[in-house]
Amino acid sequence: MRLINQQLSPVAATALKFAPFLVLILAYLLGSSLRLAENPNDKLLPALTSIADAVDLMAFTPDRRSGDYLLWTDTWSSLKRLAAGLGISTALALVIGVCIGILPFFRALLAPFVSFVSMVPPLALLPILFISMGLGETSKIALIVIGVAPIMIRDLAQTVLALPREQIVKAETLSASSWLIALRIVLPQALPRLLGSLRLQLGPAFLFLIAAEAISADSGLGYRIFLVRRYLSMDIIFPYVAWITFLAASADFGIDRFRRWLFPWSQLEAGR
Amino acid sequence: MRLINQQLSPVAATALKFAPFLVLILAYLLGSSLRLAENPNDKLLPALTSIADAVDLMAFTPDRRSGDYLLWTDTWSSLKRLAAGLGISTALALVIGVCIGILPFFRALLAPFVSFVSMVPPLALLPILFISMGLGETSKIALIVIGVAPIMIRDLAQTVLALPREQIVKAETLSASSWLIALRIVLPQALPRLLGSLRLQLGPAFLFLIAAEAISADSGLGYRIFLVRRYLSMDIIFPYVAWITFLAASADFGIDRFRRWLFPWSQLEAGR
Amino acid sequence: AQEKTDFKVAWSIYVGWMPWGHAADAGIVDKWADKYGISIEVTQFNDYVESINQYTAGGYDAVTLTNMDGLSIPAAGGVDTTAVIVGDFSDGNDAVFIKDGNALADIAGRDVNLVEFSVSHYLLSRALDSVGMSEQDVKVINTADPDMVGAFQTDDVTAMVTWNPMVSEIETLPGAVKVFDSAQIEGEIIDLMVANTDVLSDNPKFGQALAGIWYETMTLMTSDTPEGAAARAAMGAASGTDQAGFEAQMAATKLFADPAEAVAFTASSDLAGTMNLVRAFLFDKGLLTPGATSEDAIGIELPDGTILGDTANVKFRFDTTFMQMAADGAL
Amino acid sequence: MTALTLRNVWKEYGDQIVIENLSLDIAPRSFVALVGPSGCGKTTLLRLLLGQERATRGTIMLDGAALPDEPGPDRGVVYQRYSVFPHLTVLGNVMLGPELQSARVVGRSFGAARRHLNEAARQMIADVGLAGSEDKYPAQLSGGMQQRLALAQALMMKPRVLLLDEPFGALDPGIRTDIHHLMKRLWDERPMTVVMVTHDLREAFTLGTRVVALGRKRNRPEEADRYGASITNDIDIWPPRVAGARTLFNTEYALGWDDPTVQAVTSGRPDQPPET
Amino acid sequence: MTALTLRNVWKEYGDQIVIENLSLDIAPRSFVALVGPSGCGKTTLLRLLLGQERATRGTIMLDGAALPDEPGPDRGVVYQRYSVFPHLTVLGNVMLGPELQSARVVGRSFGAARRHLNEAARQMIADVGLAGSEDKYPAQLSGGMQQRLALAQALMMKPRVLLLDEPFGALDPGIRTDIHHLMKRLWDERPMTVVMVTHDLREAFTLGTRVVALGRKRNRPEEADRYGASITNDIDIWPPRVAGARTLFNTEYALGWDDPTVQAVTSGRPDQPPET
Ligand SMILES: Nc1ncnc2c1ncn2[C@@H]1O[C@H](COP(=O)(O)OP(=O)(O)OP(=O)(O)O)[C@@H](O)[C@H]1O
Ligand SMILES: Nc1ncnc2c1ncn2[C@@H]1O[C@H](COP(=O)(O)OP(=O)(O)OP(=O)(O)O)[C@@H](O)[C@H]1O
Ligand SMILES: [Mg+2]
Ligand SMILES: [Mg+2]
Repeated sequence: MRLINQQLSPVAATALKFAPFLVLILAYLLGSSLRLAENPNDKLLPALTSIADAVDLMAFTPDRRSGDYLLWTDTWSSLKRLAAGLGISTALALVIGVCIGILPFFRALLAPFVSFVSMVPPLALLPILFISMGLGETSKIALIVIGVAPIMIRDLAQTVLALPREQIVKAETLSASSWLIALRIVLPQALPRLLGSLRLQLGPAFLFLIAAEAISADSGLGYRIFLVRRYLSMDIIFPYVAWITFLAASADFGIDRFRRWLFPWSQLEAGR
Repeated sequence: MRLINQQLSPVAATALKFAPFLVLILAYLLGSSLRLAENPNDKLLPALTSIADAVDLMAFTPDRRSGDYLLWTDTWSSLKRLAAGLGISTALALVIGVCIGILPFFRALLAPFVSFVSMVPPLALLPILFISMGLGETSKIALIVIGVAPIMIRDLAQTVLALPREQIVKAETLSASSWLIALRIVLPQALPRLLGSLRLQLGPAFLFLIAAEAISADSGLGYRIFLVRRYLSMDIIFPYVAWITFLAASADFGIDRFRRWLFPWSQLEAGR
Repeated sequence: AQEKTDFKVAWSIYVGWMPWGHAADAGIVDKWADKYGISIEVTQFNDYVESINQYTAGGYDAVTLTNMDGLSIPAAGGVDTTAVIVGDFSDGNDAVFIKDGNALADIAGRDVNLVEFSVSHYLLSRALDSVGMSEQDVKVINTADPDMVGAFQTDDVTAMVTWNPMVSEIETLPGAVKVFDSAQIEGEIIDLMVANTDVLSDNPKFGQALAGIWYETMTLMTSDTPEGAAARAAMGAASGTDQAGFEAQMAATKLFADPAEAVAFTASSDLAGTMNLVRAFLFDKGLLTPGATSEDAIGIELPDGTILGDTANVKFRFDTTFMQMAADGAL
Repeated sequence: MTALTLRNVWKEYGDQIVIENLSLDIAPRSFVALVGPSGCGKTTLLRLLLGQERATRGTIMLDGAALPDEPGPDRGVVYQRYSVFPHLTVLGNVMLGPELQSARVVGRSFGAARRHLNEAARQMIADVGLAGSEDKYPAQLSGGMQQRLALAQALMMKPRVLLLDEPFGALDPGIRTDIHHLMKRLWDERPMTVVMVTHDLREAFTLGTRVVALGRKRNRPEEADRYGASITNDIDIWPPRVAGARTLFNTEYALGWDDPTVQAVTSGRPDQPPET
Repeated sequence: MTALTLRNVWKEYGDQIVIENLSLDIAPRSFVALVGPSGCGKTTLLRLLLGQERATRGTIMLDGAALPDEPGPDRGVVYQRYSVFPHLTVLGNVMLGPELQSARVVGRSFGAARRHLNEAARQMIADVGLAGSEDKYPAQLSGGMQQRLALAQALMMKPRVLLLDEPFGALDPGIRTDIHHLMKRLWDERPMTVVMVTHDLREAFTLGTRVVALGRKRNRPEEADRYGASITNDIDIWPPRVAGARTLFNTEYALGWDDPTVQAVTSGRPDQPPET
């Protein structure tokens, strides 16, 4: 029997699914105990108990200084920035992307410029950003927008351009104006793709968030990681990384669910 | 006439295309001259002459200390890292992606794990990376691989999975074994998409490269930017950013050309 | 600049500057600002360089930095800068570590990881001087400060120069040998609060408020009372460690809690010697203004009015006025 | 009453001449089937009639007035594919035209107007045999049902001219027969002129009142770009078919699922036509 | 000599019974046309014969031996779409099978073996009427040419059974006629048994030696999942058609581009059949 036709029993499939995670955990435990045996104060691979203590400290013990539960304030700060950055990017992508996609004027004006901007490494522009926008939330949000929006705009414009020309003509024969075509034909069909492209940009957005928070902030997930990195407090960094991963995965899952729920037809199309 | 049916003359289209770039340059010149009028030593928006001087210094004057032409040594160092990182990622994506795509065993074993890994923010793992791989080239390349490979693997596995089942069955009726199906049916069809996904990952790869070089290096484009950032030497940073943008755009263009040249049929398919 | 009422101060996370954050948290900043009828916004930076860049670009009126960076970044960038408060000098906060060796001379031929062009670089240069070597004898690898501790544990790192809190972390690592530290160049690495000279001369109230804030916080944090302990614990937490860790870092810092002491230090003739070493170092690294032909390119004004370097291009000034007012209780 | 007149129409794309000096008069209420080899310019001609492209030379007139230079509600269109909107239900697709026409800003109607429209749309849906599928999305319909929907959507605008570009080309033969019946009935009942491009000659002769063949008169390869297509044949169906009137010539050739032979063969589900 | 035998075959997907107790004997060298309403399980039956799926119950035998449980070179297949490899030229597609069969590691043949194969492939390409297109990619071929290619590719393996799943369903009628001729000739010339699924009854009766109709015997909606399909009708074409022998019954019904009527209508390019 060919390997490609192999059929796994449900039990075997589940076991295989968990195997790499188990291996990872075991490797960690092994490495950790080896390093701790050598140097009980080793911070690189702390014992699970130290990690648990750190989680307890960050998530369930009020900070002595501020009385806040740090993990939650950090999460809240970061998520606000992320939501604002991604929200603005999505809105920009929607408006500019659709304009580029359907209006020849905007296409000529902006398409090359957006392509160009999407190639600029945003991290290198950070100093300028901070100086022109100040250090508050604005510049952090702006970094996310600059890093993420051009790509989303390009993607959406391409989606709109890829709509069959026949649909547009058909809409014209149904007496639609340019505005109505954008509103009732293009927009609804662009939205599911916009959500898809939003999902793809979650990773980069987190990256830019962490980079911006590393420079100036007084709370946030990236801020915390960079703060304790000086002490190599991996007992805090690991849970934070896990938590960010969880947040990113949930957002990814949530957005996809949202799309299916809001645009049931997009699922049907994909299934074809 | 509807705006969507507007037809631009070639001259108007070209003018529009260049307009935003012109506006950007003019805005820069204006801002620069305003700031320089206030403080002739201002470093944030240097005059074009200062930028030209800096370019001359970095690109065409040997460094006092080492005798190297810095821009070229930096470029060479960075490109080596980038090439190694992207090369390894591409190879991994090819092997693992194709395995996940066609072999049920690997799909069950690795698909969830790769999805999980692709959600982990790589920058947060830097300390571990440095400690396990040292501060040399390895860890910089590893950062690029960790940041880029999981996404490429996922993408490629999905491409392979999306190949019509009919093709695989047809190949079986042509007496292909699993290996031959991978070699002669799946691989050639996955390669163009792999190049496409490589193009998409150029931006993130540059990002990780810059981040890694910011942490520890003695040459490289990101190293130089972060080093001179200490002195707000925008006269060096701007040309470097422009140069990186140019390199990224050329790579993007080059890979696409390469794909068309190597896989002429993939263009035909896309054109359908 | 002209008279104004809203001021912005930037500070970054470092033991000698943590009091600024605490002063803001504890309401000391607002108290003094109100007293002078102004408002002061205090912003914390994780990234030291970025805070200086922001100040240099005009986004902030005052910033915390070291004497060397004050000369090489804002002053070299044309921003006339005055040191309002001389807060402390590094007395062991910066150190040179090596592995597999026990004397500084063993560093010869090694790669040295440090933040290039920072005070660590300066410390290395002074350290090498002290054993008759020069930078030609080692190779410098630029390494970001938050990653020093992790980097030190890798095999290919055998020598490192860094500052606190990384120094206290590295000290605890097996195999780390401290072969030189800033206590051996006492008083050369000075931590300052600097302000834009124009802003300061038009708004002396701003300088007074800064001095008032600083010395009230100093008094609080150095006191052996429960409040003092609480302040130190809070600053420790804010810098990512705890009270004990913070106090260990304080021990390696010569804090001028008493303004009179700070005035005496600033006014002493040693400062000129220190600044001469610093500008020689910067010129050697090409970090004075790009076209500089000698270390005299930028003028430095000392409290007694003497000027080192170009008198026509004075961009960096030490001024004891406000510290003196604090010492006199005139704030 | 919707006569179409083409006078010396040329269409060139850059150097390539696609349509060369074509003149044609289409009488009101006729059903013109346009046939010809692939690539000869049938779709291009339809685009000209639609106003999607402009003729390089020559004039096209609709009832004596110059053709508007953009597609509009007086000319409906159905393509082989992409004629319906995947994001709207059957009902939404059919209501779309009148909604767009009446609500120029929001593109939606509300209240009593909407109820009225809803009724009219349901009537139309029933007319094309889609009753019961009002809330389905196009992706849930078979190819044949999608083309019915496209027809319904176009007809809601009461177009004076209906342009069809191989509308049934992708359907299976059995389904095609059904939709031919529908097409004929719709043309019978509504005051419109139909121009239909087809590859299928049987279809052309079954449905059309007139079959117009397009082709290149000179077709040596080296001349292909230099000479465009024009009318190579123009056949009026005899006995003439007239909209709304029964003719002698209304036999169906294609074997559909309603054919007795078929009934015998697939006695399992005689009631249900196949779907793709 | 390639007889296929199905004995009490059931196929269930989870709770859904698709094929129920189906028995069928297919004689060597017959041409079975499989018809039936959509979704009744025609493709599923073909998959069983192919070895792509296994029957839940019952046995399938090929010349008295149990069917191998994987697709293999003794059974060729042509689908409606996706039957050819888009990344290989026409020649590459046709050579693929023998190459895979002979070079089990690299999947390519070289030297003299390759030259031989090349010749055989070109012969086969000419056989299906694709001579001259050897170096084109499938995307450059019309739908009809792609299906010819798929046939050529499958026939290179000299399969004992050829399975066709609506192979011509997506083609335009004119082109279909041509390819029917081809299909008939190929079946005439080669020692193989053909099972073809089709929606087109005309096609079934034109090509088959035997028409088998699949359908559900009970088809009230609430029972749909509980009862699978089996054979509802089984017609041997009369007068019997025999592979390799001419019969009385070889008329073509569909009007193709080679029909005289058509020639008259499109006098522009009489030599060239239309392409999609
Ligand atoms: N926008 C365009 N730009 C350039 N050439 C075009 C354009 N549209 C069509 N053509 C050319 O015009 C010729 C006629 O194309 P058209 O689509 O009208 O043919 P057709 O008769 O509809 O063919 P088919 O039967 O394949 O649909 C073709 O040679 C085509 O390449
Ligand atoms: N892999 C599968 N899993 C579950 N159900 C399936 C699967 N494949 C087919 N079916 C079901 O089996 C039934 C028969 O499907 P099949 O594709 O064989 O029909 P068909 O006769 O070929 O239809 P059509 O004429 O539309 O091609 C359908 O109800 C389908 O939903
Ligand atoms: Mg056409
Ligand atoms: Mg089927």
